[in-house]
Amino acid sequence: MIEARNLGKYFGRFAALNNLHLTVSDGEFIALFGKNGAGKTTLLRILAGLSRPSRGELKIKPSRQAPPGAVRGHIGYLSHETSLYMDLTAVENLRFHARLTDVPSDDRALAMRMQQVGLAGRERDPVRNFSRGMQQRLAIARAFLHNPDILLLDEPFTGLDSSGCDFFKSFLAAAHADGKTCIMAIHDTRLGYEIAERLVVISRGAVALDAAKPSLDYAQFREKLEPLLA
Amino acid sequence: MIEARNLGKYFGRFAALNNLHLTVSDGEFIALFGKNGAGKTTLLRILAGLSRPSRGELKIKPSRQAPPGAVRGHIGYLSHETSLYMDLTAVENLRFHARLTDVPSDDRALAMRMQQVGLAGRERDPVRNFSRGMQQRLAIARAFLHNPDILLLDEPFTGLDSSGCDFFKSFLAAAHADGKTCIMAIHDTRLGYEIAERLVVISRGAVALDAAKPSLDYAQFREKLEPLLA
Amino acid sequence: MHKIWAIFRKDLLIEFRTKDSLTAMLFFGIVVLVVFNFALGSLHQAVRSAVPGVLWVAFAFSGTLGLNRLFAVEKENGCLQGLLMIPADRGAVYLGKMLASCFFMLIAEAVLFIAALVLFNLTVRNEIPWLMLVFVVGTLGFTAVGTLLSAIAVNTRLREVLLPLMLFPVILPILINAVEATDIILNSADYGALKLPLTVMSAFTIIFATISYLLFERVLEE
Amino acid sequence: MHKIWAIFRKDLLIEFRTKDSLTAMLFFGIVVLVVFNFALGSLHQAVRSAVPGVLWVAFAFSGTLGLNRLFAVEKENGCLQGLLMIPADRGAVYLGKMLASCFFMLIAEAVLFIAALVLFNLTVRNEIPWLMLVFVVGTLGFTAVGTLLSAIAVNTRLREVLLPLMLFPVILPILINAVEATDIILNSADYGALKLPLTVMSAFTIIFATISYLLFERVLEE
Amino acid sequence: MSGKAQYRLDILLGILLFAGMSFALYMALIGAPTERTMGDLQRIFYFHVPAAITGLAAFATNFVSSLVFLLRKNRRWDALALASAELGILFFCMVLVTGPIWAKPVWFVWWTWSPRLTASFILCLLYVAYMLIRKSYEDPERKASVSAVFGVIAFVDAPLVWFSIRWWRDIHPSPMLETGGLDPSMRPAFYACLGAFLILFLYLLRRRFCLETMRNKVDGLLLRLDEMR
Ligand code: HEM
Ligand SMILES: Nc1ncnc2c1ncn2[C@@H]1O[C@H](COP(=O)(O)OP(=O)(O)OP(=O)(O)O)[C@@H](O)[C@H]1O
Ligand SMILES: Nc1ncnc2c1ncn2[C@@H]1O[C@H](COP(=O)(O)OP(=O)(O)OP(=O)(O)O)[C@@H](O)[C@H]1O
Ligand SMILES: [Mg+2]
Ligand SMILES: [Mg+2]
Repeated sequence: MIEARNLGKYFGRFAALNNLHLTVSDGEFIALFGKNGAGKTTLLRILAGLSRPSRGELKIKPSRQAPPGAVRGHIGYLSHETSLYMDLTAVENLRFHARLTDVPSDDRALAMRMQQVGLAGRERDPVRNFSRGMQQRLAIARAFLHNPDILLLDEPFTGLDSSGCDFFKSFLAAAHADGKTCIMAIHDTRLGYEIAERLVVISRGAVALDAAKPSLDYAQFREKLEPLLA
Repeated sequence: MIEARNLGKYFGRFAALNNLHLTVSDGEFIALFGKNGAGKTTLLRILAGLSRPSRGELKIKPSRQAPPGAVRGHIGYLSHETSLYMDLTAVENLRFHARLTDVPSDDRALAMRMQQVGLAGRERDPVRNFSRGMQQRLAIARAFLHNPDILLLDEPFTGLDSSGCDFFKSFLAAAHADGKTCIMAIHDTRLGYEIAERLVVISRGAVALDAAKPSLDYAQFREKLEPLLA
Repeated sequence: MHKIWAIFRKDLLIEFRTKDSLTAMLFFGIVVLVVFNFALGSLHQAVRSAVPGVLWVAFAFSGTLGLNRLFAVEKENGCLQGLLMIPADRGAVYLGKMLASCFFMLIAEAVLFIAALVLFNLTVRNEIPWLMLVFVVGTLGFTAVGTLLSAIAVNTRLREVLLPLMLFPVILPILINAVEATDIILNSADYGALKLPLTVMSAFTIIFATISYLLFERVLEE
Repeated sequence: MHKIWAIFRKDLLIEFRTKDSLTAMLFFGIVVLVVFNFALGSLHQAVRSAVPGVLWVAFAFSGTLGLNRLFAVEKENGCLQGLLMIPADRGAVYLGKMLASCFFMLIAEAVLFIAALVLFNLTVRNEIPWLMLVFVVGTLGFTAVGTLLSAIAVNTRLREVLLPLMLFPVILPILINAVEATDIILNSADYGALKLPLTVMSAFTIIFATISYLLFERVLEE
Repeated sequence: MSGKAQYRLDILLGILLFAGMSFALYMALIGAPTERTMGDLQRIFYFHVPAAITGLAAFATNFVSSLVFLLRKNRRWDALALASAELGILFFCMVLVTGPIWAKPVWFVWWTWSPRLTASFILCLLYVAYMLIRKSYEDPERKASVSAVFGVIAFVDAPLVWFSIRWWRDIHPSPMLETGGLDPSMRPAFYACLGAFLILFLYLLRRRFCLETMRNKVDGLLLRLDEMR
């Protein structure tokens, strides 16, 4: 369960988040919408524990029982940046992350991951030579290698081609079916509506709309969304 | 007019482009599709004159008469990277680029540009503090500040929110109506089909499909595209 | 424990691929040595007494460069943020990074020391184990606090300037004692006198390492 | 012409914001001076004759750092690629960058020179215009070829190492003559003897600048 | 403390400071006997040494408040740390100015790299670095915790300044206060000056601390204003 109460994040005098409330139960799939600069990334970074809120309270309880402090191992965060070492090969990047998160790091397991994100055959290429979409694919493999309970996704479809998108959609569906919690910032309204089951719109650092999908059909949602994005 | 004949680009033994032919007349609007790693970015970089083809021939004639060597001033290239100086403010970045391309660099003209891309009021913020979408907006303003004849666009919609997308679509439509040549790499099939008038698919570094939009409806196009992206 | 090891191995691997830090460290270190050699070339009797100082200046220089590099690598694609999310004490990141920088620095020191032997026409034999001891303790102290300060510096705009600006004053007690100890070994061979500088160095190293280990987490959170 | 100026002003503005390069240049330069001061502290008579060499080593060090910085800025977001697309001779980029690095280096040199006066207990008065002449010519030569080589280095993985590795050997003729000229000014005051080193320096500078200007375009294309 | 009590305390401290300073000046410049070999030059002593001691006290204050900040996370301690670091630099600058003025006629050089002098210089540098860190972080929370970490580390170096003098031979004289070498006739003037410097330190510390907390308050209020809009 994630419970954020009264979150505020200030950069100097600029409030990127402002009195934000959000409660997420286990297994929910949330799409975060909001215009550029609304505060989505800031929120996700705080949820990931990478940034400390200037104000307010944040509680995260993973579904499985975890020793205190190991909460981090239950969170997977895919950010704007890929977190990949450019001078290591693809498989070396994965192996490193596997070691750090205590999951099998043998070649076979990693080759399977590479295969899964459609990079089979490029295992031994340094990441520096990858095209943008290939880097994003690898970043996805890395971020969720350790099978986390909570998936934080910041515009995960960036740079993916259509087969990549298809793969990733099915990946998310599987994760959701598996009872994982997903929070995903996304700009593509249609896609976000299609995938998620709860729709949250951030505007000026606060939650401006928070609705379950069944309560709104797509046309209604667009209508409500429009003024919030203008 | 752009004429690329038999282009090849090799990185070591890896062929990113391989025998690629492409002729573009003035005023055409081309959408480049292709899976991750197909060679779209490599092609655009060569067209922009930033990378030299390993093989083949490339001729670019701008529509207006230009002194030789000034061809570059007629090309605008929006790449994966933003080409923005992180430590300068938004307006300083624009002013610098305006000076280099001999367009008016007074505050009023630049403020208008900022307004156009929806960044009014953030003129004096250093780019480092911008969110991803805001950086992309500024990158767009910068890349086409000098009103080029040929627009090369590499996934230009990345990170834009829906109002940003709308703005940019109308920007492209206006440019097209104005007789500019546009070549745009894009993954969103529907969006690319909607905007462009000629559809080119790159596969393994060569043109695998090259069709005018009127000759194919969307369903047909998807059908043809599918095997090329798999 | 194996996480510390994983971080260390990763840095080694990157270095093996790019040869970046080590070349930089050696280059600047050797420049310092050569320049001194030029400057002191004509004054033979003075050389031997200047060597310890020169040596440690070269070490400190190249060490600072190495530390900067080792954290710059983490900054490139937001890799540090990936590291911060691992399910372990963040102290493991500290220890891994410290181990790596210590390792690089010791390699650089070995090469620089040999270069100094050649350049300044010195011969050593029995002194070697003592020198190794001093080098290791000094390097541990240097990297113990250096790793923490790099982590502070890497998050600022002034990154590459701030590190030496913070590190050199802080590290001075260790550096001075290291020079003193090296001087004793090379020039007086009165190993009994080593006790004081070695004790001071070790004390500082332990204090710095403890403080840094405890405070590392504080420095990285945003 | 105004494009050169625009590039120059942009670099100045960034520097004004971050104070990055100049602080780094001054810091490393002063470290070199202080270290020498330590090493030479006890040998008073020798100091004055060593000063020109020490001074130019400090200049070269800090200049290399400055050049590295000035091109690292362009690399961050692919800014260099933006610069390469401007509708003008790419030589303008070369000249703008060269002007900027020359400017930073001259400022650093002025400060370092004053620091050297204090540290080495020197006094100068009539020598100043002559020194300025030598500094300016030497710096022009240094940056003329340095800018080209930075542009080469910035596209490689070994960036920060490659630059000094290429630059120092190439720049040696200018450096040696600059030291010579400075030595004449500070220690013999026989201004007639200045002609030879100054001529050599100017000749090298002109040759380097011409070649670099012409080759710059080739270096930047991939 | 209420605002009024604060104000009274300030006034009281101000008066105390004025009286103390006047007395100390009188004692140092007129009251104390003239030294035999150095003459009036020796009177620098009454400024040089108290400034050094007060500076160290300021750095110690910085250390303690940094430590408490790390434990308690209360921004007031950060303000205190900042105030004391600035004052420490100020007082050490006094040492670094009076020292050379004294050194030129006595040792015939402005500066040498003796351990004591080097250590004083380095200590000053450490806190300049501390200020630089504060300048290069924008986020106030991070600024506070990072600089507190550095404050702790910096003070680990401070003992070196005091003890360096015992470990190496030094041109700089031993602290005669500890060895009891100070002539009894000079003691009253010395203690008067030391007292005056300490009061000055406390006074400035209070003012700077208040200024900083007020700044924090104003920032908070401005934020609230923004929120209400
Ligand atoms: C923590 C820093 C310092 C402390 C605690 C300190 C303390 C003292 C004390 C206690 C004395 C009186 C000793 C005596 O008269 O026998 C003294 C004298 C003196 N100090 Fe310092 N000092 C410090 C830094 C400096 C610095 C930076 C200089 C700079 C040059 C300096 C220059 C002198 C000189 C010239 C004398 C007089 C020496 C003499 O009597 O021959 N001191 N200092
Ligand atoms: N380090 C920073 N310093 C100052 N302001 C910042 C900083 N980081 C973010 N901001 C500001 O906070 C606001 C929110 O940024 P954030 O990155 O969370 O937006 P976002 O919703 O992710 O936008 P996008 O859709 O463009 O990615 C923006 O206005 C941005 O300018
Ligand atoms: N500098 C390089 N060195 C080696 N290989 C490279 C280099 N740059 C690109 N490549 C390879 O060339 C191929 C084409 O890359 P390119 O960036 O053109 O793909 P793309 O079509 O733009 O893909 P995406 O949709 O992911 O952006 C990729 O397989 C990539 O690995
Ligand atoms: Mg974002
Ligand atoms: Mg691409």
